[in-house]
Amino acid sequence: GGAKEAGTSGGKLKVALLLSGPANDQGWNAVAYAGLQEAQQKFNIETAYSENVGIADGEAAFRDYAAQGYGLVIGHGFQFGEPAVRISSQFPNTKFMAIESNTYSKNAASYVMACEEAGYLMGMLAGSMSKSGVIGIVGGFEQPSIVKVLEAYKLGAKSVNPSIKVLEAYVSSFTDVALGKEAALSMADQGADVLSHCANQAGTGVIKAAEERGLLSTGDSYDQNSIAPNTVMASTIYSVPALVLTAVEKVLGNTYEGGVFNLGMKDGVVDISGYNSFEAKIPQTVKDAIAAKRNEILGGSFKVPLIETRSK
Amino acid sequence: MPTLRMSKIDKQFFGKMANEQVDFTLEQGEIHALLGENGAGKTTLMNILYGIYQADSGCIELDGKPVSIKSPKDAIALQIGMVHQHFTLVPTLTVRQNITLGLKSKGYPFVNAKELDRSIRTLSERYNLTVDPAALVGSLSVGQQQRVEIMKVLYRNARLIILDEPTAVLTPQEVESLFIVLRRLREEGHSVIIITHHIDEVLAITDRVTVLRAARNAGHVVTRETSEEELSSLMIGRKLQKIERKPLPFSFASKGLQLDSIQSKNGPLGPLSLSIPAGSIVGIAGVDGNGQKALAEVIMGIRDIESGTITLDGKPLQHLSVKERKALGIGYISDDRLKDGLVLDMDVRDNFLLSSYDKREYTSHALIDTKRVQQATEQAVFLYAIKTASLSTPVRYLSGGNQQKLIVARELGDQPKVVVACQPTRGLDIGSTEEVHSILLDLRSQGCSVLLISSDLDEILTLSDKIAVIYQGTIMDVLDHDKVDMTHLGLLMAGSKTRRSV
Amino acid sequence: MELVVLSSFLAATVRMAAPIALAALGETISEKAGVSNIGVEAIMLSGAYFSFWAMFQSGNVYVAVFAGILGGAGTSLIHAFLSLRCKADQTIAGLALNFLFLGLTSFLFLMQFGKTTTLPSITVLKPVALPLLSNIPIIGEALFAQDPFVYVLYLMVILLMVFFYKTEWGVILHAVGEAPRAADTAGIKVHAVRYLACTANGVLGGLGGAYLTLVKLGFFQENLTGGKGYIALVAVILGRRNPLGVLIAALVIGSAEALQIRLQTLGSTIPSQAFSMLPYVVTVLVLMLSMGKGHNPAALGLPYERDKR
Amino acid sequence: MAEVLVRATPLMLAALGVSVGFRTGFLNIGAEGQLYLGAISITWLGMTFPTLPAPLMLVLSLVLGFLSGGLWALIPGLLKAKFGLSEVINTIMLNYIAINLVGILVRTSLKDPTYPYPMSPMLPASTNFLQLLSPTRLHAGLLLALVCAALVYLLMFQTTLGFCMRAVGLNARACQCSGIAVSKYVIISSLISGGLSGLAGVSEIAGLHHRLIEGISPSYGYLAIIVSLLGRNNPVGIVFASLGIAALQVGSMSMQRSSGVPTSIASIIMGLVVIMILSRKSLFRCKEA
Ligand SMILES: Nc1ncnc2c1ncn2[C@@H]1O[C@H](COP(=O)(O)OP(=O)(O)OP(=O)(O)O)[C@@H](O)[C@H]1O
Ligand SMILES: Nc1ncnc2c1ncn2[C@@H]1O[C@H](COP(=O)(O)OP(=O)(O)OP(=O)(O)O)[C@@H](O)[C@H]1O
Ligand SMILES: [Mg+2]
Ligand SMILES: [Mg+2]
Repeated sequence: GGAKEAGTSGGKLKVALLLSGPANDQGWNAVAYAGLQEAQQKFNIETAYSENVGIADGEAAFRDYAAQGYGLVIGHGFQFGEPAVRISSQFPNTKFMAIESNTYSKNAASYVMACEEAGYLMGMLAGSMSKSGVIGIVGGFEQPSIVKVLEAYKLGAKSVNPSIKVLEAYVSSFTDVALGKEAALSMADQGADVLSHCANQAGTGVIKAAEERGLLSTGDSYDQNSIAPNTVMASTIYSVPALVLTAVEKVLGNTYEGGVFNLGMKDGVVDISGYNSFEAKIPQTVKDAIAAKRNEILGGSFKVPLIETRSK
Repeated sequence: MPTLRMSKIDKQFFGKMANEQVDFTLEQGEIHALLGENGAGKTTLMNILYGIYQADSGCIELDGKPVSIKSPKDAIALQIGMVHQHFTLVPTLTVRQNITLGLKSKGYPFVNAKELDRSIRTLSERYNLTVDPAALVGSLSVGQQQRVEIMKVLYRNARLIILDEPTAVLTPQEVESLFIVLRRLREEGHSVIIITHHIDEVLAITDRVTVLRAARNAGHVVTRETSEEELSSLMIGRKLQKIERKPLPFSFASKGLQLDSIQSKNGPLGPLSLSIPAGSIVGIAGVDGNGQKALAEVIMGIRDIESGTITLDGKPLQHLSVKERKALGIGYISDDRLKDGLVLDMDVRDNFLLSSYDKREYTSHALIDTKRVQQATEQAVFLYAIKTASLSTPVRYLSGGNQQKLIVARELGDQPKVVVACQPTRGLDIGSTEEVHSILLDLRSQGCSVLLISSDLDEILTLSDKIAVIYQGTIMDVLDHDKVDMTHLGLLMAGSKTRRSV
Repeated sequence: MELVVLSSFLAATVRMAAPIALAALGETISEKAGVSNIGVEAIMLSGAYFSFWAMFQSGNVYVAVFAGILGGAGTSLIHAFLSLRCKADQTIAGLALNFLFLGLTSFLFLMQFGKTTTLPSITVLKPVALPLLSNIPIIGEALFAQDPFVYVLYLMVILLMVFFYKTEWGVILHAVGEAPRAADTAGIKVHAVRYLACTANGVLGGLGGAYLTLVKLGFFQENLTGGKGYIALVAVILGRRNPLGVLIAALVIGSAEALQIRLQTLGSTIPSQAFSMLPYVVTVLVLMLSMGKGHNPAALGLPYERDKR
Repeated sequence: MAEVLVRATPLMLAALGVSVGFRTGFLNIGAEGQLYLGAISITWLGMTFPTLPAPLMLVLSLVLGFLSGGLWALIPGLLKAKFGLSEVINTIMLNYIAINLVGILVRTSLKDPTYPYPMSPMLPASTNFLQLLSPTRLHAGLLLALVCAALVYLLMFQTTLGFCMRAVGLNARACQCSGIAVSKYVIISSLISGGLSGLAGVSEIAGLHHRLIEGISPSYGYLAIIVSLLGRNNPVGIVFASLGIAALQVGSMSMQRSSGVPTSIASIIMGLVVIMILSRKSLFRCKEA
């Protein structure tokens, strides 16, 4: 049990973040961590976070933070949805949030990012830039939040080049960089000349492989151009900061409520990065097509299909 | 000035004195016997000399100079060599590799096998110790391994040689040739300490004798001036009775154990037939390594057979498991107590239980009746005079002789119908040997069939009703106790069937 | 085209196998001496972290390799100290090290490089094609157009074969692992030999770890070995503690890994886990096919105490 | 505090299993995999027969969990007993295979069809263990573990079966000579060893997660080896060792939450404490000798 009294301490809102991996994983968790930092600066709140919180520990972590008087506890990943809901009834004064889940209660909400929207655009970019007609993408685990990106990527690529061949592999790891790299290399061996990923740490191996072979690549989660400036053309951007900011704002304004919220490009949560050094190397027509599609998505006239199980 | 003087040596283990104020001196060029009952502290004293143990107090002088021996390496540097009671060989290495282990020979670190083999052969010819340098030590019989141990010491130019019960595992012929080696060494100026439980050997080869009893000095005599009686009373504090094997006045109805054309599976035995009637002891005489152990293992079911039958009272045994055979009342004393007989890290009680764990008297509904086991063990320890700190002492810490007595107590204590005894008194002191012998004779008079395998020919001749000679896995002949002609026996053991006079 | 695929498959096999083989060779030496260290994972992590750190600071490959070796050896010596001096259970000591170094390397990395979203990275070693050898069709490219570490691996296998089977040192190592008492009574310093063997284990394991950062990835990340240390243990047993055998075992495991990735990219809707478990299934199958009792050193994992009987 | 007990539960069960194996000379590094097999079995049971009454469900889930963990361990057990294959390799390999198997199952036959995520549906309430100290997560799995500890103690030290298993672990050759069928006991031991780890998996699902999902075991199987050896392969020792290790883990995690130290500290402390115990224990032993 513990203090049921929660919310603010000394007037300051306390926000905690649970991460399933390390905070410096160059991907999924890193952006969430960055979001927390940003919220802290912007709102004058107190923050804390836990790394490497496994399924077995999720509930204990939620409980711990709630009992310590945290007003908002965020679980960054679908697996946190269940425990958040379970704990939420015991701590009615604390708000809970799970990202990419689909369960909710009175004071626990689920925020889902429409990552597929950015994935689709990356597919268009990769498909347009491929000379060989073969591109590849490496996924981390085969789970909906990843599958939806890969599927959209395939659709995006096909939309610009219907005959393109998209190689895909799930390495069953977000951390095995070597495996990610090897998967990318094997795609390169099969003729792929643009290599993409949606695999956190393991994905950095994909970028490194592309760099080593002198191929092109796209990044994921944040602008990954800095990893390999001459290789990464553009990256998907999942603006967890925006998500966190939204939630914190709602808690402060006492408007936080349970439910499943889908946030995408038009909410400023999902986007793609700029082209950095590739600005000049990518044909204007390609950039225009992508920008046009992005506008359609923003305007709601095009909806990227949400496919959460792997298709052939 | 003696070449070695150990004075006032104290050593205790777990609060129990193994050596207490022990003095020991050795003259240059003598063969010196160290005698004592099992557990008297002989091995401990020698291990201190060889640097395996450190004495709690006392000092060691070599040629008048005090020395500190912190490890076997120090001992080897001081030209001390030791052949241990339990071999210290690497079974997965060859004879050559064992003999030259850790030495820097020509071409070091690379091994020049040919050169080493040659020098080993030279040495083995000089002392008449035949070994095959390329053989794997693990595949050798115990006797052959002993030879390797001695070669190891000689190869290192030891001038002070300790032999801890070297004859326990040798055949009479081998003992004889070992003695030739020892005399040769003495002539060359080496000094030898030999531990043995055979008083006849002491009288035959040594110059002086030191006796230990219960961790202390018990006497010091010159061999020429002593007698068997004096030595045995110094050792065990009483006179030894000579065991007599009397013919039984009656015969038994039971047929006993029969082996018929046994052929062991890809092994050294067969075809072999042998009968051990109830109420008799059949001794197996033979040169070590002729399938004696295989014979024992085949009877026990530890080794598989290809063909043939084994029957007890007419009932076939060959398809039964080891456990079923033991349940029928077959007791087994293996010649390798450390590997085959005991679980060293279990205590005395558990080891006693090892072959009777499922007997009804010790169990109820799969649960062990701890009290009964405790009682039975206590009784056995008392009856067989096993020296142990407590029943919950791991048997690892018992002296070799006491370990053996524990096995005897376990295997023979429960009125067996058949006893397969492999080297049952190996390493036992004279007192205990006498006890085991009388136990075997008692069993015989109760109608037990006893198969006695021993490299100690005297033991076989004293105890056996019939003596079967084994050679290369087959029985050459079976001789009656009172019709044994030693020359003939020797010839049979060497594989010759030519009959001379009977 | 077909041949190119085969050749690149072989090359990937060698790349996958190299770190495992290096660490497994080290563990082989250690186990031959009777010390079983299941902390290979810790040794590799330490080698990976310290070589990366040194490379980042100095930019000099030799310094980096040296640092990796030191890191690995240091780790292994902790294990040696615990198991030889303290007579601790070698399995627990190894497992404890795995936990310790998983945390320690990640902690040091965090302290050193802070929490950044930019990845601190170094340039990786480039493959060097050996003249002539690399021109052999198919295997030339795969085996002899590799990075220097792979050549070190080949060299180590040859050296260890000579060391184990042609020198007195090999006999000593064998004796110490098989019958330490026999070795001791023959005047060999059992503990000294074991410490040396553990050091060698650390050196090779450290190299295996350094391979991951200096050759394969060019950066460090928490838990970057991801279980390779355990796989190295498997290669040791599968290879029967024979250097050539260990190399072959590592190659078999490596090829299964390279194969499963290639199978996945062919595209099918079978869950990817079905492919991911391929290397492990292959290992079990290979073990079953290569049946026959593998002989463990008799004193493996047992502390040696001279005055214990 | 309750959280310590929650965490100690699977550690205790798996470590008991590990200890039974170790005592018999069956070096079971595969508790992790066997735990997952137990978890799979109760999930399958709950999904296939959702209407069974709770008492029956309890009995069936324990039996099935024990059997599936046990059979998983029996594979390396048989391979060792019959063909002398290294159980160390095989159990490690089976860990990876089991983890992947869970991955496949939660995406295929055990997947919740109404839910895109790779997890099984919520299991019927009849599979749930009793909650002990609501609102804490403490559940009857702890009692199960304690009962198992007592049973293992009885088994190993009071029964002939346990006697034979211990003897086989210490000197197989002597056992063979004494008529103890070595391979039989290795096989039995692997079955019991895996079975107890399987129960750990059942307990995690029935007591905590109530559905199958990847990653329910944060290395419990490997930690169990440490627990078992620290507890000197003795059930009483294991109970205390598992509480100690669990306290260490829970403590360092909540330390992270309250004072913000990185999690890596948890595994550093974990490693250091074990190393310190190892070196202290030996100092103590040196004095004793
Ligand atoms: N390392 C040890 N640890 C504990 N006790 C020991 C150790 N070595 C010897 N002892 C004990 O010291 C005593 C003397 O043993 P030792 O081996 O010297 O006897 P021994 O005279 O050689 O007997 P045996 O004729 O049976 O070989 C025994 O009680 C034995 O149990
Ligand atoms: N399975 C086997 N296959 C081939 N040869 C064997 C086998 N078992 C034993 N031998 C060999 O047959 C001979 C007899 O072996 P065994 O060990 O039974 O003799 P032993 O006289 O009892 O030896 P010891 O009395 O010294 O123990 C030995 O030279 C041994 O190496
Ligand atoms: Mg002795
Ligand atoms: Mg014999």
